[in-house]
Amino acid sequence: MERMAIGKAINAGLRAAMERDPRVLLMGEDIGALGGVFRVTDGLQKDFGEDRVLDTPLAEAGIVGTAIGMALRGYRPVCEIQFNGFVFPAFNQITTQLAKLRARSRGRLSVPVVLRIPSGGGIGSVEHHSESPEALFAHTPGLRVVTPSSSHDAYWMVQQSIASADPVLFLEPERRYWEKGDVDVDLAPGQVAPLHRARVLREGSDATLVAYGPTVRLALDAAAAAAEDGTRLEVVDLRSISPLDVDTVARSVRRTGRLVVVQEAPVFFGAGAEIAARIQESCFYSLEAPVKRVGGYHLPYPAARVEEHYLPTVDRVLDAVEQALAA
Amino acid sequence: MERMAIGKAINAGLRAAMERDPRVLLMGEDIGALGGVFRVTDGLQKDFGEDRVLDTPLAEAGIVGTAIGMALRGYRPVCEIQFNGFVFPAFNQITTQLAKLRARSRGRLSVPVVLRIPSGGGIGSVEHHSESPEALFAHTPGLRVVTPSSSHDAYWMVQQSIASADPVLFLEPERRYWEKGDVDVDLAPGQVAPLHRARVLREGSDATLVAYGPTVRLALDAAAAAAEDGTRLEVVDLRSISPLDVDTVARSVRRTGRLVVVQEAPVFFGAGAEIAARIQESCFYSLEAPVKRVGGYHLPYPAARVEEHYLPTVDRVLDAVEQALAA
Amino acid sequence: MTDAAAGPPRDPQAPQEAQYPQDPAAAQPMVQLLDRHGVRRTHPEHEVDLEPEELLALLRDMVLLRRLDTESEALQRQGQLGLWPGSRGQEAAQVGAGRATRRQDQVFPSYRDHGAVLARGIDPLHILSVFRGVDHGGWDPATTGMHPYTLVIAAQMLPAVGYAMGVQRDGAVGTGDAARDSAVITYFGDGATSQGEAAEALNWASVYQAPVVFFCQNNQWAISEPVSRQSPVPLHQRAAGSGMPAVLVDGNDVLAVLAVTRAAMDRARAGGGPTFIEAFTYRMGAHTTSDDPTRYRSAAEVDAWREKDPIDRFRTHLRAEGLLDDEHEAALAAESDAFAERLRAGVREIPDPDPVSMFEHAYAEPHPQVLAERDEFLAAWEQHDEEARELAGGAS
Amino acid sequence: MTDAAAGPPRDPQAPQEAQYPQDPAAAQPMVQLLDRHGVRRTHPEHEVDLEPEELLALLRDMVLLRRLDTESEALQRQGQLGLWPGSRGQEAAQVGAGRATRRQDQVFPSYRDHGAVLARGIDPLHILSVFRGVDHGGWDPATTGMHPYTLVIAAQMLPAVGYAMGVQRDGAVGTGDAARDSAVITYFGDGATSQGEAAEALNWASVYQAPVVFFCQNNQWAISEPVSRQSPVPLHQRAAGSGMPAVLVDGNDVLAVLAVTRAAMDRARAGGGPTFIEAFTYRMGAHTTSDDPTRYRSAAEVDAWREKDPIDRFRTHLRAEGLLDDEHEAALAAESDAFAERLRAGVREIPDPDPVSMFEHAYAEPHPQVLAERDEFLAAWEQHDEEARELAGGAS
Ligand SMILES: Cc1ncc(C[n+]2csc(CCOP(=O)(O)OP(=O)(O)O)c2C)c(N)n1
Ligand SMILES: Cc1ncc(C[n+]2csc(CCOP(=O)(O)OP(=O)(O)O)c2C)c(N)n1
Ligand SMILES: [Mg+2]
Ligand SMILES: [Mg+2]
Repeated sequence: MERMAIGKAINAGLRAAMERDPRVLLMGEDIGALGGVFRVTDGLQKDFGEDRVLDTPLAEAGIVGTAIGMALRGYRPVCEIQFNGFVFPAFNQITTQLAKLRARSRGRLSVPVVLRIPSGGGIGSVEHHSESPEALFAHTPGLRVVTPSSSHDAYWMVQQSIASADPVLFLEPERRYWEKGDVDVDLAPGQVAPLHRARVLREGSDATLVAYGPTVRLALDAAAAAAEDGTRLEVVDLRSISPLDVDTVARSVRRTGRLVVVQEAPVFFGAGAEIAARIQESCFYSLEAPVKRVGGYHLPYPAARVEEHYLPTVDRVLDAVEQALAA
Repeated sequence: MERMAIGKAINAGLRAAMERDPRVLLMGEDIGALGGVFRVTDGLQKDFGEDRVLDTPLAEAGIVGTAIGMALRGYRPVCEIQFNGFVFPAFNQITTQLAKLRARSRGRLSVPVVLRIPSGGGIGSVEHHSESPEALFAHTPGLRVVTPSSSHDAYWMVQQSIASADPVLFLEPERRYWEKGDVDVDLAPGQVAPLHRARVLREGSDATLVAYGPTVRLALDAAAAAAEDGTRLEVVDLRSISPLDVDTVARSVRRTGRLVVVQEAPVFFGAGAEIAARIQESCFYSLEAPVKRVGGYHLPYPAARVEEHYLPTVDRVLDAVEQALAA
Repeated sequence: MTDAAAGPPRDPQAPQEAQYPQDPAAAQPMVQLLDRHGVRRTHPEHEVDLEPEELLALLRDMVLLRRLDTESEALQRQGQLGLWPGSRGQEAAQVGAGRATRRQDQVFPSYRDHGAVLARGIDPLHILSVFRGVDHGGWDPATTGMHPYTLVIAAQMLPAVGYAMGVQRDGAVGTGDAARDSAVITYFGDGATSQGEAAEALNWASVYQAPVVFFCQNNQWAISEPVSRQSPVPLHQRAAGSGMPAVLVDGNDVLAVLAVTRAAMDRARAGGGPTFIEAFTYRMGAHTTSDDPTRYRSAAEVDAWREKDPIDRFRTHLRAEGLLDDEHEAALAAESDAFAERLRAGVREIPDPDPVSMFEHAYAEPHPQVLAERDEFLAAWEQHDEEARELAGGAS
Repeated sequence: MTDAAAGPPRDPQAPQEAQYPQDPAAAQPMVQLLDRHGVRRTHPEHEVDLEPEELLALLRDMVLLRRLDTESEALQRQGQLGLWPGSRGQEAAQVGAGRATRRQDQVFPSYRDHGAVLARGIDPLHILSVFRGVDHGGWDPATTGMHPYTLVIAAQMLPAVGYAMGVQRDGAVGTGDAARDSAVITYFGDGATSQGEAAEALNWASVYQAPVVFFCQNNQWAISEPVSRQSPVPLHQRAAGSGMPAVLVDGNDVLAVLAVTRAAMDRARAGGGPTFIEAFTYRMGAHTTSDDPTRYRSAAEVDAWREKDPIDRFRTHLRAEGLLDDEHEAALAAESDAFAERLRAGVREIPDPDPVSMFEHAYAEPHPQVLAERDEFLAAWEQHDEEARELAGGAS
């Protein structure tokens, strides 16, 4: 068991993957000497050399496009997109090439590329640094989308993503990089939870909170606050957005009868919509209240001095829970 | 009242807008002498000149990016993206610039750009020509997303989109370009239905079908087929994806108690999810069955010879209706 | 023979003068080994020295490629294909470049590069299966060294560069071992050079000195737009923006294209880095069978280029050199007829895909939502199939 | 005086020779009007002839710009700003180019171009409000002719070209009326030149001959990456890919930058089309206050560039010309102190935005989902505010 921050855990996971498999290489802007703007790749270029940790030209389409080519040649590139708002220049390569090459070639081509993207807000940053683009990728067939919420998951999920034969969007909860947690680094492969399995982090019987990435901590905080008032909330960490582990959520909702989904992305057309649509279908007769969604508003992410009003808060989560309980 | 095909109606709408306002100009690949690959801009360069109907270099980021600049200078550019699968090179300009400039400047900048995109499949085409990207744009705050399903709407909605001070994604139902319908060209502005209002196309009491763009015809066909078996389906044409006219849908569902959403885009994270999430919330006590979704599968759009199995069909819609009625 | 040291012989009516009027001074002289009348010229830098059989093989490749085009257009008209993007006029460019690759090289084509596909020994029915709508991919990329066609303009270029960077990392450049040293070639059109991704690809290749050749077929048109709409300067100048060497070659001269491309591939394999080749040619047919070129270009222009037909030119040359006679022509015609017959018969036999197969390759590992959708699909399909059968049964 | 006809005087230690080692032959000579010791040189093509007050105004602009940088860094350390991207070292480039615009011109900056903002007469507190996190936009673009900062690298370039195409359509080029003829200038960095959109912008401008000047501040670094990571050739060569004229100018020489940019803007206004300018300069500070440049560059490098400080150089020149004396320096120092004091006081007074204002500008026309969300937000806010007040009341 080792204690480390989420950012460090990703670093350790990358290192482990690179040690295990010489085909793993890292690409991105400023990931070499600087170690990335969040220092997630700190020390890796020093140890693995410039041929495996590439500081690339400033061009995201270039990063993803050439990573695809390297993957076709047998490499396993892990790309860092510096911030969530800067993935869009690569969108064409992601949607028309990365996501489709396997289907297009009837399974004869594999493009095991991982795109690491710091995601979500809450760090008081300037524009384009605080967005949550997961729904765009989840709606794109051919991609997988995952996001860890703890150091342990960060360490293992990045390795599982690299091991996946499919392209994986690995969203890193930006404002949690520095949160520390225990990592069981000594697990055997079979002992690690499957990459796409949701996890019940706290049990409760009154309502279910579903969260992922940066909102998991928020959901846990809300559950702790609710417990003080005697309300027992169950907290599910999705971990994977595509695929969605609907079964784990449905099992919980069948017991609690109530569901609140918490996300940072705008609610409109976001992950909460898909979850609500599936749960109202699979749990139609168990639901005692409509599924509630708490998340960002349908607005471009606002300036830092108002972001606390944009992001979901414990208060907003508890309001939704209250509404669900009142129904 | 004039009878024309949907493609022709858009052409006539563009012409009317250009005649009315000299700031309206068209940009795109092959829209001049060729009149566009679907001939939607046929004859317009001849009549309005190359300064107002621009054949552009082959670069979608360039089209949208320069259209933004023209809009900032006071023009009203209407861009044609040649096919749905080719909008992705422009994604960065659309999401980080077009959608945000108003918010970013606190309302001081307007970018009234219209992006016309032939959308959806069913024309037996090669790859990248049959996609339905509406959810990606609907999830992007700052954009509006509309799609006509009839000649009348095509004629008027394109003009309303051009008149909008906000950027509008105008999705044209590719496989309906040649479908003819009556256009009432003589309406006064106040007589035209608001751009973002859904419309009940057929009344019925047993269940509601919600569709938009290319699936409206399908929903009408399904309703006609169901009527033969005595099932009365109400058909709502959304017309607008962002914003969503949830009220019109909810009013219908409150009467019918059952809802099936029909779209061509993959169901996973698609428009049906958002509608289901909202309707299960606003009509929780009226719904007699879970909201059902019929649409594309979570697969890259397949080859032409299987697309009929990928796209929603009358059979699939009726199956969903049956399930809803059985619940 | 002209004096090689004096530079390439200039035909006063050579196309480059006619075609880059905007800035003739900026255009470099076009490499030609056959003038437009089929007369062999020498070139101080670019040469090929081929055996008679090799020369005849080039002719055969071009003839079959043209036949593929003719047959496919007909098949499209008969409804056997959904669409056909023709390569007529570009045979010398595609065959010349195609013949410059080795087994271990990798090719990233666009969607019109049928000559490049044939050069890899791939059954043309794989191409037809794509345009019949059976399949997005066609041939097996792993065993053929040929990436699937890419329809998104310029999107194949960055993957080509990345692949070349992988080749570098594998140590498969500059070893001096001809069976090991490898290069990548990517094909694209004049229109593609306007895409930002194309510029990124050139720049990356140049920054990393990747072993990749950029083969631009400037066929003068991007659907209805002339090349002047894409660029105010000759396209090979695009390469200057990232300091890459560039060559302008007569794309209707199969020998010159082969010479230039071979040299560039050799340079890449030796570790010398990337090269940009502009093959100056012409799309003699429509953009695709859906296109109507009479809307945007004159018959006079097409006629002028027909004079420069790459096959006629090469045939004249071979005749003049005494390498081609009527007997050989007859044999070639017979081969071409047999080839066409195989296409016609084969295309009808391409089985329609099993609908459920679409669920098989979106993901390598199971995706629960896809699996659930497949089950739903199968259930509905069986049910409706049964209904249909019953209906049919009832009617019979 | 050197002989103008013999070309620009070459300082043997001029930076271009030291900085483009990859391909010195490809680099064009760098335009300089002040050598690194502040000695005035003449240039056969690029000249300015300024009145003493104009020269002193340039010094003042540069001094205040540097002061803005120093104060803002301090304000960031004090928590008054969230982030600060400094412009230290780039004063000559930004002030020189900034002073080349006219009222009717339009500027599309990147995010470090504070000198360009000041040159438009914009209150620097607007810049601080962006980096304080109050606002994404700052100043009013409509009245200032200054687009908001763009943080997405290179994304401002295509809109700048489009704007220039609008200017063309308005007939505001080539009329000969100095108050009417307009041009656009867009600022971007060395790193930005790697983006595909940058290449598209250059090409479009060239195809449409739009009145736009591309002002590239090559400050040698894109965060931790040296310019050699972006391009194997000098950046002004990027323009060759679309046949645009390009000038390399000493970006630490305010007179040369002014001369070159003025000429380019004049050319654009006259209908002569676009120009690419590479201003060769250096980012003397960190990328932003979040950056740690010791991780990737040597103190020696920074020291070497400190020798070329653009303000020192210009000051030396003015002193040598007898235009600057101690009295004037004292007045300038006092002005700078007052400026700093205003910044310090002003930044604290920038009101925090009203949270509900975020709902106001996403759309021009009502969007029902946004309206509903605003109502929800307001209701919850009032409720929790009330709770908080009650809590506070109970506790007091
Ligand atoms: C990104 C993208 N935009 C638009 C299209 C539609 N389109 C197909 S072919 C074509 C013209 C291509 O011209 P060029 O690159 O010269 O190749 P050619 O067809 O002449 O071989 C266009 C615009 C596309 N396929 N991809
Ligand atoms: C599209 C995009 N990718 C990445 C970033 C992150 N980023 C911010 S500044 C920067 C370096 C920019 O370098 P340069 O263009 O030389 O400008 P400079 O900072 O030197 O002024 C990077 C990579 C970004 N802002 N936008
Ligand atoms: Mg072409
Ligand atoms: Mg820089």
